[in-house]
Amino acid sequence: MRLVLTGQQEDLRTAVRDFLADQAGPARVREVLETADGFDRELWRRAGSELGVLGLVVAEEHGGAGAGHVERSVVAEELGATLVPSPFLASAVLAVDVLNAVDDIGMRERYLPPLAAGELIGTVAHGAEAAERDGGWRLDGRLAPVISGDVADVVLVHASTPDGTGWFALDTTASGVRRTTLRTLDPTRRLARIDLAGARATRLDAADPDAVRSTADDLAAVALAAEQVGGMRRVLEMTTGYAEVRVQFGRRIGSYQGVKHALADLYGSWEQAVSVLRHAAWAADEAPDELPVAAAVAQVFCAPAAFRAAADGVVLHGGIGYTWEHDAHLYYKRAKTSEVLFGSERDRRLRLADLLGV
Amino acid sequence: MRLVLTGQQEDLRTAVRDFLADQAGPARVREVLETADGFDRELWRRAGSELGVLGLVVAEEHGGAGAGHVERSVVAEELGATLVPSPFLASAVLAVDVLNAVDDIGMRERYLPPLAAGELIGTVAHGAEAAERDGGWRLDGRLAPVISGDVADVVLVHASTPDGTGWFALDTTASGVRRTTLRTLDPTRRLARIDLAGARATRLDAADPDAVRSTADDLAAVALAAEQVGGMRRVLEMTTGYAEVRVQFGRRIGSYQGVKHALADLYGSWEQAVSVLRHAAWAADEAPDELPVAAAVAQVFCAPAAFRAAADGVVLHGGIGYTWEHDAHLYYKRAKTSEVLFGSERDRRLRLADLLGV
Amino acid sequence: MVESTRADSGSIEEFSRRAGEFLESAIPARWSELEPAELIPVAREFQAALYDAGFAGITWPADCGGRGGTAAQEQAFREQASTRDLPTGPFVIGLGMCGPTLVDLGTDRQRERYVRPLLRGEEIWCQLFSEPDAGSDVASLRTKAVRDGEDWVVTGQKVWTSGARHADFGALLARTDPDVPKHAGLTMFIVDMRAPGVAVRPLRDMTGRSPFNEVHFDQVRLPADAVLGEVGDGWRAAVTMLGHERVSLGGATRRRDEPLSAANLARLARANGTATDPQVRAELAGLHAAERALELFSVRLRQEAESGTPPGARGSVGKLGGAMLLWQALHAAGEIAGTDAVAWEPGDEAAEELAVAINAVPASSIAGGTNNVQRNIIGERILGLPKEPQVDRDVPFRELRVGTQRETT
Amino acid sequence: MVESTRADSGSIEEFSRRAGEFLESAIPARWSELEPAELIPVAREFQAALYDAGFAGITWPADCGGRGGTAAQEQAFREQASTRDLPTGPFVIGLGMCGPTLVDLGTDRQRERYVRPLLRGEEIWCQLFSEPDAGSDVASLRTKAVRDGEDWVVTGQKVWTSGARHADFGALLARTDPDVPKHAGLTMFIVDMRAPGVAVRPLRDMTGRSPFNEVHFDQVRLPADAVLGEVGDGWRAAVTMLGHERVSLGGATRRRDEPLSAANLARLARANGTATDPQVRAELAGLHAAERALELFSVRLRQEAESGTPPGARGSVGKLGGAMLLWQALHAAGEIAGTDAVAWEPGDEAAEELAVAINAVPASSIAGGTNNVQRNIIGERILGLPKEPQVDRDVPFRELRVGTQRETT
Repeated sequence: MRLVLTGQQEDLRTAVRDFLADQAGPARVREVLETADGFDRELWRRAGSELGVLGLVVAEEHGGAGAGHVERSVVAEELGATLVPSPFLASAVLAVDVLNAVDDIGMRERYLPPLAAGELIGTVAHGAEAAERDGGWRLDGRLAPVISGDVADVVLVHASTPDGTGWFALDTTASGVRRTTLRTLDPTRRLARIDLAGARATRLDAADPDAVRSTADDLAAVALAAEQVGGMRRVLEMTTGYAEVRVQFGRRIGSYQGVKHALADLYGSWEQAVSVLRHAAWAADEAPDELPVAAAVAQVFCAPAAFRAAADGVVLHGGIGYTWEHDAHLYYKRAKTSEVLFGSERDRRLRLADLLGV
Repeated sequence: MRLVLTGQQEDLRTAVRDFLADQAGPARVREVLETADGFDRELWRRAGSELGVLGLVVAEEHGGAGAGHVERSVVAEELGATLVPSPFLASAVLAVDVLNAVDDIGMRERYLPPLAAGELIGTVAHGAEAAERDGGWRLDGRLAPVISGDVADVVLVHASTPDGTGWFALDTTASGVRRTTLRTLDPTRRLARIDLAGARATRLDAADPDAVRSTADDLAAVALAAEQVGGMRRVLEMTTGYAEVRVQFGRRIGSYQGVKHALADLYGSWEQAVSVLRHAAWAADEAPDELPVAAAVAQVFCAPAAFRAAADGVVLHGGIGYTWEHDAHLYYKRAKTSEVLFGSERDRRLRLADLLGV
Repeated sequence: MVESTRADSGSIEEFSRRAGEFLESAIPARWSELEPAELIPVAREFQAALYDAGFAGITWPADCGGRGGTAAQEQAFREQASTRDLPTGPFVIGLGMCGPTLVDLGTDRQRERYVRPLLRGEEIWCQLFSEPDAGSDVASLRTKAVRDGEDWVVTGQKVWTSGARHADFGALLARTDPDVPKHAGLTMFIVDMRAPGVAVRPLRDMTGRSPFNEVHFDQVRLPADAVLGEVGDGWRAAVTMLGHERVSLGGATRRRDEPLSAANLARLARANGTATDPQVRAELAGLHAAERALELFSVRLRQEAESGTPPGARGSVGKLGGAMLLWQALHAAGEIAGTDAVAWEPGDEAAEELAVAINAVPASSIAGGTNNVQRNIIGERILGLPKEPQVDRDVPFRELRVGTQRETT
Repeated sequence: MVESTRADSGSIEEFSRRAGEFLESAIPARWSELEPAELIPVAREFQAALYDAGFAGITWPADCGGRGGTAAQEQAFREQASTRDLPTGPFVIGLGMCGPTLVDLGTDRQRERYVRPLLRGEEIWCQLFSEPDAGSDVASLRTKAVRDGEDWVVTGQKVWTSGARHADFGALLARTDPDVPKHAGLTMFIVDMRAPGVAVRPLRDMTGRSPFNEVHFDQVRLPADAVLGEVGDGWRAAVTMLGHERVSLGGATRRRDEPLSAANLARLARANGTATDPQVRAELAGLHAAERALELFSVRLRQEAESGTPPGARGSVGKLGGAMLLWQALHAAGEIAGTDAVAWEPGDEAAEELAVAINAVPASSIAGGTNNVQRNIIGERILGLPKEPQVDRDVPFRELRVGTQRETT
């Protein structure tokens, strides 16, 4: 296994980091949050076209970079570190992964190029019922919460059908589709409810739809772990920096063991989180058999670690960390959201136990 | 509810403390551990006759003090603080409580006076099968671990019978009784296995044998919590004392937040443990309806808190705390044993959940 | 006002019964639905009635407007009050902190001028200690009060001031001498919050609400008799006041309908079907036990106080325990509510309240002394552990580095 | 010895293959069943064969008995060794700590005299640093070495010395000048453990075993050339040696059959029927993830080292993480084993081993630097946080309070 980044991968990180620092610094993030869409569409298109990071796991023949999950996790880490709001997790992770996993070359050719280019926004949802009527497939049901469901152009829906489950592509402008932007704890990640009442959808060719879901879930777990690791890193930097300059009782607060030891624990936890992330991303690219366990380990470890880090980050800043103006709370809200978004702690642990056979 | 001790109860504590300090100091405890019985029979008899603490919850008509569970918990606290080995939990708690709870006046008259006087040692066990044959009740099965089962004269056995469960008094010298002293983590508390092969026993009159068990379990939980609280207090005193005199890097180690904050957390945890204990003991005496929840809360709170305290006690002492000669390890072993003796953490929590209706 | 409803006569049981009757009749209907601005007049009216009936300032000395009653009466009233929600929020700081300090340290004239209006809710008070660069280390504050003839001129900034928007007066801690060590150069003042040069700005916290304010002082002129206590003795006054704060924070019991209480989370679990999951049930039981331990500790402390053992620094145990309990509850909330805790329908007020509670969890570990400050208090004042080496105790304030300045002042 | 089995030729793959073949044939059968005293001669024989075959001191310089090989060869050998249990326990301290320090700081004569016998297992080494009053603060040690003509005379007591009973030599840190600050007055010596005045006493730990010793020095006479490094430069020598210790502690991966490993606890759960309990399953999964995170961190550190980033102080993360992992495992063990963890039949070896492991848990949080020491290292050396105020740095040792003395010396 390989747990260190190559020079090229480090270069990618630098490129993404510079791009985000230049185009989407903290002040810009605050601005964007107040807009109707909650993200910067222009930046999104440039991420697809100029930077080329939306199609890292898309084959070159479909307009992607033909790179791997290690590369994508580098990008997700930087997004988790900066909390730049975008439909990356929905579109460049969930939707792309489902399209890669189904057996439908036509749909791949149709959707992957615009997704990779940032011209189309995709997402994935579960829980609808599909039936054939009026000359095609129709979907009914309530999907919630759907990540970036408020801005997605296409939703890939894992639905029950009369003959097992299936995957469907749903155009969000179709009739019978009603979307409601939900109120969220995390202002940097939009979630929506989508109500379907006989909405027309196209069925994707998939020999084993549940296996597609399972693979996509594992890959999403890796990408989410990357965001979590990035957030931990930024919280660590931010809080360490503050502990170095903030003086109370005549000493810099980082000299107090109460602060120093909390930061040391956070550092140790981050180092281990990086390690499980690298392993899971490596497995996604090089050892698919190891992916399910590796992805489950990554989420069992990273989800609570990231929240613990973000919570300590707020508290170690003291009063200033509790203000709206300081960024500490954004990491707190993101980390708590990510901790439950794909299931609770007991879900994560029992899934890992299933995979380990314990 | 009353959560503070009366002057009389404080006097009892002082008397017990003085007696133990005088007769069973740390050096004497070490000596006694090496003896065959693992406890001081002479001290035990004096605790019954002179000090009168073995029959605190035994009615005066049966040779007891006719006091209450608050008083008994004061004694258990001091035993937990000093780790003086004795069959107190088995004899003055488990056996006495079962005899108090059954409906058998004759057996109470027979057993309570010698138990209260320290002339007879009792204990309680579960899991045998009872059947009537050869003109009486016969017990079969394996009982383990039985607290002080190696030295008990009489075992009160909760056994299954052809018509539900029942309580039986078993003379440990009877034929068909084989006892094996188990190896234990905690050298200050003896546990035994008792194998029964058609051992003759006397059935106790009990209208609702399971209710007897339930009440005895609750009262044992309170007594164990008292031991745990006493152990926490002693660990706190010992470790605080060490932190005040031990110098490293030119400073007393108690001045480092790494040590100071751990001790502050231990103190806070002990204060709360005392509070749940006092409430449970009060409920045992004054509000039997509240006892089951109060006893369950006491164990859910105190069992892990006592182990955490004992473990921190070892670690905060550094190298010296890890030696056999230092007493810190005795509290660690007792606390870990007490943490599992009456069930695991999940057992405790689910029992409380049942009682709360959640 | 009928004399027979007055508090200062009869047995404790009688007192308690009268308190209960008074509260039953006097608490305004549906007050909790009022907007903050509408609440103030309603609250003032209630507080005046409370005072006139003899249930405000029960143990305060009669010579400055209090009732001169007993601790047992106070306790009896609190027990009656604890089962009800009272609209006394605006007066909490005045009654809990500023008032007792005025009683302790005020001149006769100050006590006469301020205590009775404070008790009657006619004048609202706030506390002006914390500054951006003086959080845990309050004594390093930099707001300065400079003598000008008989007057004092105040310049600087305070922060985390609750209730400043509606306050009539504030208890201000300012530096009057930067040439002596930090604790020695402070003085406490009574400041009229409507004086020229006082500006109050709401401070938005991480929940998105603004329960706190920044208060800016730009050349604010105070008369000589605004000094509370002695010039240069402000630290002692502040310690007196903060002691009152810790007691009131530590003693607070949590409302059972709080979003993060075990009872409420159990309701949520029953509603969403997770209540049968053994891990959820175990977590709820653990949370209940932790809540109960803290409640019982608080009861025990009160009972000990009644029998003559004052709580002292042990209030810090309650404060710290309460903060830690919230982290435990937050974990349970995530396990039970799942995505409902982080995404909800517009207009779902219960979900909104849960979210605000989740976002407010860190406040308990910070405000009123961080958890680490509480641990220092417990370690040093209760356990008697040695203090850290004190590097700034004997240095003139002028030469100290404070806050997040990169250079010395 | 056949030349073709020597290590110093051929490709890495070839080297690795030969190492594997050698180990396959040379590891003595059933050695782990031997009593400690019987083990020593067997271990010596194996170590000599290992050296002669070219697999001991692979990267050590050839001029003092090493093989002058590459890091890649060392790594290849370690990988081969990691899948087997080797009887090299008695040499761990010599090979891991004393030897590298001899190579770094020894005179030509010392390197010639000591390194080869050390590598061949002919002479066993121990480390003599810690004292009862100098634990975390090793530099406050009081064992003194006083000049007497050309010789040195050593008096004092060391503690926590592993392997002292079988050791031939020890690396001793002693105070040679009490009139300078504590770090400046130390010197490292090579001491013959069989010299008159050296007394080794087993130290019983809380598991009931005696893997450590106290070593008493009563007027032990050392020759001038016993000094390792320079007189007064002992602290630097000790730091060098402790650096080697942390690397070897941090890098250790846990055996999968350890009583407290997730794999073993899962076996136990299957055997006693708790494996179907969702809380047990969740706990085992959490433990597995924590173990895995630490293992993968260790692999990543090694891979980074191979590509040129030395681990530095990050070894402390592994040390601290390993200690915390054991507390987590201990909780799981209690939940799974229940009363079997605390009471067992005489002769039940698996239960006995579990109990010893439970009792040994605190050791990882204490030995080789406590958890708090590791946190200080991480905070200061990795994160660059400021140190505590140092109160004893410039004070002559003679005037310091150290250990648990109530008065100054």
